[in-house]
Amino acid sequence: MTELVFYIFAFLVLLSALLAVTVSGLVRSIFLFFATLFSAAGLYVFALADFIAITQVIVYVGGVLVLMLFAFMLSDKDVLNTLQKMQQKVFGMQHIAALLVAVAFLVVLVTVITKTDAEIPGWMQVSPEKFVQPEDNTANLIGVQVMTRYLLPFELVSVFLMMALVGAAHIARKEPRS
Amino acid sequence: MTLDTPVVLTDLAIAAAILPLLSFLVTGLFAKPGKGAFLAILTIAISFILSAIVFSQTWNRLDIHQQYVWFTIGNTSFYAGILLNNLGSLMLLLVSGIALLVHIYSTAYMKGDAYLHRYWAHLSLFCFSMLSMVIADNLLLIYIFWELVGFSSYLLIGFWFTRDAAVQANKKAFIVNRIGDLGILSGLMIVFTQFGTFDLQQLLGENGLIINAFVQNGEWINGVHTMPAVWLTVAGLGFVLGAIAKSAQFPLHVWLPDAMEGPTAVSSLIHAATMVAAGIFLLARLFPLFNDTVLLVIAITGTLTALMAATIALVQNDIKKVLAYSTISQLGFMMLAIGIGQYSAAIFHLTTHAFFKCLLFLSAGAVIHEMHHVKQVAPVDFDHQDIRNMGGLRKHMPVTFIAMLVASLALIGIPLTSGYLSKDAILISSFEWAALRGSWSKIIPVTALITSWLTAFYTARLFFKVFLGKNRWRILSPEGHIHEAPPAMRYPLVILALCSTFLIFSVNPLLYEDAWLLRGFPAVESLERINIIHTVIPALVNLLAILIIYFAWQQYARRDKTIFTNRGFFYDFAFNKWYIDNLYQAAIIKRVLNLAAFVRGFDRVIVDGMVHLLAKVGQALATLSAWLDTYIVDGLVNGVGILSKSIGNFARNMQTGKLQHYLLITLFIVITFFIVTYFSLAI
Amino acid sequence: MILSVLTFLPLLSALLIVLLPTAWQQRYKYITLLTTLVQVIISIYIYLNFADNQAGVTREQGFQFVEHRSWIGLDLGSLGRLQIDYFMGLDGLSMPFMLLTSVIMFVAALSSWEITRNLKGYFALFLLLDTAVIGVFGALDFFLFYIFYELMLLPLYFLIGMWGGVRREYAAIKFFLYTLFGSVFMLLVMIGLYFSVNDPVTGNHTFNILQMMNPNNYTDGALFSQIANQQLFGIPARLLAFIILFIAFAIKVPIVPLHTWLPDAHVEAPTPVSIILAGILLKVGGYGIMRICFGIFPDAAIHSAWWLGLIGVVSILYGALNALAQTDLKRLIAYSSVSHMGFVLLGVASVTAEGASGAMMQMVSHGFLSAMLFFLVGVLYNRVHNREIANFRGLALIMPQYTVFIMIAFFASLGLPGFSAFIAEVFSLIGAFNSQSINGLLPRWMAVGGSVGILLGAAYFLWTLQRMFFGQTRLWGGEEWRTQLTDVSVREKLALVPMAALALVLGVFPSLVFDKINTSVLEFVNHVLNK
Amino acid sequence: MIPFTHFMLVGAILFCIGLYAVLTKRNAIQILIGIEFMINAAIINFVAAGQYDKDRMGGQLFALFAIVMAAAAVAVALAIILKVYQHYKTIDPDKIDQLRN
Repeated sequence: MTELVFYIFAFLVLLSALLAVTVSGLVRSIFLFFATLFSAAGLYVFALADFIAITQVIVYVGGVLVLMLFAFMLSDKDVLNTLQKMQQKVFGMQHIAALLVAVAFLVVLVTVITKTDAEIPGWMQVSPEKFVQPEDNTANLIGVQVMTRYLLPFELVSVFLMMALVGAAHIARKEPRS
Repeated sequence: MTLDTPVVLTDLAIAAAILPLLSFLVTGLFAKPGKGAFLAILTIAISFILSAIVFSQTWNRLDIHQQYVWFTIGNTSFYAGILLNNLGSLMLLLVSGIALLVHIYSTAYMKGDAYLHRYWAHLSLFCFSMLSMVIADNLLLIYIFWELVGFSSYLLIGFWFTRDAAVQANKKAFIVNRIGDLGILSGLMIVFTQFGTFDLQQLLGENGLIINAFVQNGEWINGVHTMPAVWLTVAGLGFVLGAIAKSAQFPLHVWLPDAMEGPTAVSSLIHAATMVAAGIFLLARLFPLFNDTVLLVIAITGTLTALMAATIALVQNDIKKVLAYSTISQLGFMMLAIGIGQYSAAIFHLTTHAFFKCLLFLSAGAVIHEMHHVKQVAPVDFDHQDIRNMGGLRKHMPVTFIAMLVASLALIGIPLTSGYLSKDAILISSFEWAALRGSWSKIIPVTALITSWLTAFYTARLFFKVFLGKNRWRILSPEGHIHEAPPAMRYPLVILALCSTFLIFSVNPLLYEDAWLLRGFPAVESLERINIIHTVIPALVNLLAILIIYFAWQQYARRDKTIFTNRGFFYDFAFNKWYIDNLYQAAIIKRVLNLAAFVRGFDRVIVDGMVHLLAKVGQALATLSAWLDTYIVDGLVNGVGILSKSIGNFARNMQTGKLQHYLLITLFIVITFFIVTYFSLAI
Repeated sequence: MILSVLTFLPLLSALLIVLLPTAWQQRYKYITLLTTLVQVIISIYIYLNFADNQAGVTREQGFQFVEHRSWIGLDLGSLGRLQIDYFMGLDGLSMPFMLLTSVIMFVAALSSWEITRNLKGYFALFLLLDTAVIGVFGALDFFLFYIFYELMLLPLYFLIGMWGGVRREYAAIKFFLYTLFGSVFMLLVMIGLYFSVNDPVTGNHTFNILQMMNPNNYTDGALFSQIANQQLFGIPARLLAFIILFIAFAIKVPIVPLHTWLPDAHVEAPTPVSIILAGILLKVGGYGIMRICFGIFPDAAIHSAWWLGLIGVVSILYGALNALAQTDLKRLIAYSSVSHMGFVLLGVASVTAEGASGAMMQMVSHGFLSAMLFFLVGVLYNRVHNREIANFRGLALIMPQYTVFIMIAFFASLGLPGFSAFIAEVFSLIGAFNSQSINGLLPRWMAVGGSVGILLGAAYFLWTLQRMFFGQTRLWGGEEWRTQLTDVSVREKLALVPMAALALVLGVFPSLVFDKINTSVLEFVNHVLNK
Repeated sequence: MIPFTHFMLVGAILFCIGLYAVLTKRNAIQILIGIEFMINAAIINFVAAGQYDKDRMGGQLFALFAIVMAAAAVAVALAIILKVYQHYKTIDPDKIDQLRN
């Protein structure tokens, strides 16, 4: 029964992603994007990564999406209009080429994935006891690891995040009219 | 060295002919405007003296023939030379004599003209051409000078070149004469082909080639060459055509009346006395060449022309036109004389006619001269040559009046004048000629007879209208005064008047056969003398002529109104010159011009069109082959180039500066790489 | 040697002009004038030293001022030796043209004063043309002849195409294509002849024109051998070759219906080029017909004489009628050229001494007269840049001397006795008429028909004279023209007087020409008639 | 338990959808969305693989880092997009081709 829910989520991810790239209208595509991220968070739960799923919802849905919406909703009206009016050509040469490349890429990936199916990496099978179990407290585990093994990357990411946000704010700052 | 040695005589004759050329060259090249009279008169005077000497030494003596090689073509040499026989030396004297008088007359008549030097030069050129023609010893030379005479006449008719009528007239004269020249040229070609020479003496002399040639079985044989006999006739007709054109005979007479646009002195010299006589002269020269057919043609042409011109002269009002038509008519008489084989009579009439017609014209010139002065002071413009505007000039111009009287009587052919002698010679001969032939041939002498009466009438009309009756010009120009002509004009009139009497031609004023001139030429066709004709005809002619003159005097001198109306078919027909000009205009000139226009169009559209079509076809073929070359032949070559170029383009197009392109291509390569690796691994 | 000097002197001058700096371009015309003057002097020397008792035409011994050197002697192994000679010489048929060319070139140089653009190119091409024309008349080797013949085209094309009138490109290309069309086929015949003829001395094939005239020099069974009588496309090969060569030269003459390049070329060409075209180029055609066509293929010439005569008569009448209808003075004169050159053909086709002499005389005479006529048109055109007959009237009043010259030219052209054209036309016609009796080639009516051309000639010239020169002065351009239309200048007189004088002198003393050419003409006639 | 392969398949498809969006979209924001899809596809794989490593929790942690950095990237990207718009008055990357020529 739980598997069925996974496939529903998987289906939702793919459907909303597809719609997000095909629908016209930026706002709609952003909300479909949100649906995709939300569904993906559901998928994480089935990978026993509840903390990541929460983070996904908070950072992406709560952060990125809002940032996106706010980014142009707070901008000039004509920016919005321009963004809204963007029309897509459906049957351009480039679309077909892109579609072909995307499909070919998918075929490549699927081929690779199905090939590796038979022999899952050895380290996955070495010790099933080291697998994360549904009853484990992943937040605890992550917290321990962040504070110990991944402390430096964590700090770096923090600094990086701050730099990025400050930089973004700086770039987006309106030029003083001179 | 005496004067009668042939060499001296020919030299003198050459000098007589060349001197005017000298005058022409000097005057033409160097003379200042208005000058040249002295030299021209001097040269023509010397020419006249030399001619007189030559004439006195050659008349009725052996022919003198002197020639030099002119040029050689193939094995034939062409000579230039002089033939002095009775005909030649007579003409030489006649031409130079009359020319001298006209020259003198011109000094007064042309006085004040701005282009006088041109006049003298052209007049000298004419004298040179005419004098040379009459003494030339071969047909080629005669032809050359014949054309030059036409050319100088062209120049002189168009002397007042600013007048449209004058330049129309001289063009017409030259072109009509050219038609005749074609005839002569054809004759020349035939004679040369048959006999291989142009030399008159070889051809026509005693035992000449022409005389020895004969016609047998329709072939014309001269011992060396043969030719179908029809060419003999054609040759004769060719020369006749030339004579017809030059002597203004029907149907080529149209140029002469128009030629009256030239100065009157010129008209008198060229278009009355000498040049138009050239045709008669030529026929007389070539008389032995003509066969019966040709002679009949000549006779008929002459008669027809005489009648036609006389009828037209009846109704013309321009004093010079009347005289012009009378000239045509008289030339017709001369042609008639030649046609009936009496070329001696023709030459006789030519000589007498030269004097009295010249006199008529010069008198008319004097009248026109005075009338022109009258016109200049007149308040209204009028035609000073129109006889309807003249009248009563007898009292004002007595000398001219008498001169004109003599000339008119000579023209009519009243006894004691020269015209009586020569005209009787022709009339009587024609009756005698007709007597030998069928009854139809009587038409010719009878027509001639009628014509001579018509002559009497129009001459009388002209004379009375000009000199008698009322002074009609007074009405037009109350201020005008008419004087006697100046001396330079008067004396030539007097001399010519004397020459128009019987005195210098015959001791017997009534019998033409006693004329010395007539006896200078052999009678070619001896006619049986019918005595009764010799008395009846002159009597008949003169009696009736006098009656006609009286009638004309009644009509034109005594009252102002005549019984004649300017209406009716015959009047219109004559007044419009038998509609011949109109006919030519419609039937020939227009046709030729239309043909020319058509040919021009043909040339443009068809001939050039063909060329353009060819060019178009060539162009199309070239385009086709260029296409083939570009796409098929070069295609192979270019294929390689195009390939590399398109690869280059392809590579170049990748560098679009568009991120998505780059990405796409990158992925494309990644995938390709993967596939290749995958399959190579799979294998 | 003197012939080579005469031929290549202009080439040297052309080189000189090319090398001189452009800053000196005002002196180019003096160089050209001097060159042509030297040429005239040399030509007069040649004329005076020309022995008139030597026939030439078929035998090398009869030629004078001969230069015969081996030029291209390539050994082709089994094919024998390629024998191309530098073979120049003069006989009665070519000598008059030398003199004519020199005089006309001199006159053309004098009238080149009107050229103002690109003087270097113009005078270089002009002198190149000079060399080519002289070379054509002197060459006795077919190959050499052909080279000079083609060399004429090039400068003419540029001279018309670059210095011409409004439609000059059209005219130039038309002229070029027309002439090239003829000469390309001529090349084929020339090569065919080369392979048919053997030099009896060396045994090689040869381009020697004189040896081509001798039927004994043909290889047995060769294409153009008279004895073998080969056929090409069902036509006797010799007849075909004759026709081809005839067309090539006839285009130059030109004959109807291959004449349409002439009016266009003349109208568009600058005056000096018109003079050269009419004065010399047309004669190249006539000369070629006599020397090459009749000389090498006398049998075919006899065979087609009737047609040639007919073409001549048609050209005479057609040209004259066309001239009558023209409204442009230059076009009128161009068509009169067609008419006058018809007499040449008629005279040559008669194959009589009179006819051939008349034709020669006509070419010389027409050379001077047409040059004079075109020069005169040029004088008028330079003044007001207009040539429409209808636009002028009464010119005699404002340009009396010009009128005198034009009257001389017109009357001389229409065959007034005393001028050369008269003698020429009369003897062409007499020859044509005589032909029936002597050799039975031409019927008599042709001569009579041709003589009508003289009448039409009088008509169109006199009509023009009347319309343009007589009457009260009325000009299309009004007062402005009246001031521009000045009478002839001294330089123009310098060019006109010699031509008028020559036409007159030759008319009065035709023996000046006839004596020099007579032996050759007789030899020519006998050769063609195979006597 | 959901097989690892199924996660990977979902990730692969999502990645290709994102790829397609990146390649075709004329709108920079949509391209950004495409990039986010691809990042998410990667995160799905990280997370799926992370359940086999309880000791270090590498998969989940790197997923966490990726999410954070993606957020930072979006922030910067949006800022750049706005700036570009101000400059060029368009956000079509095809028209912003000053690199070309």
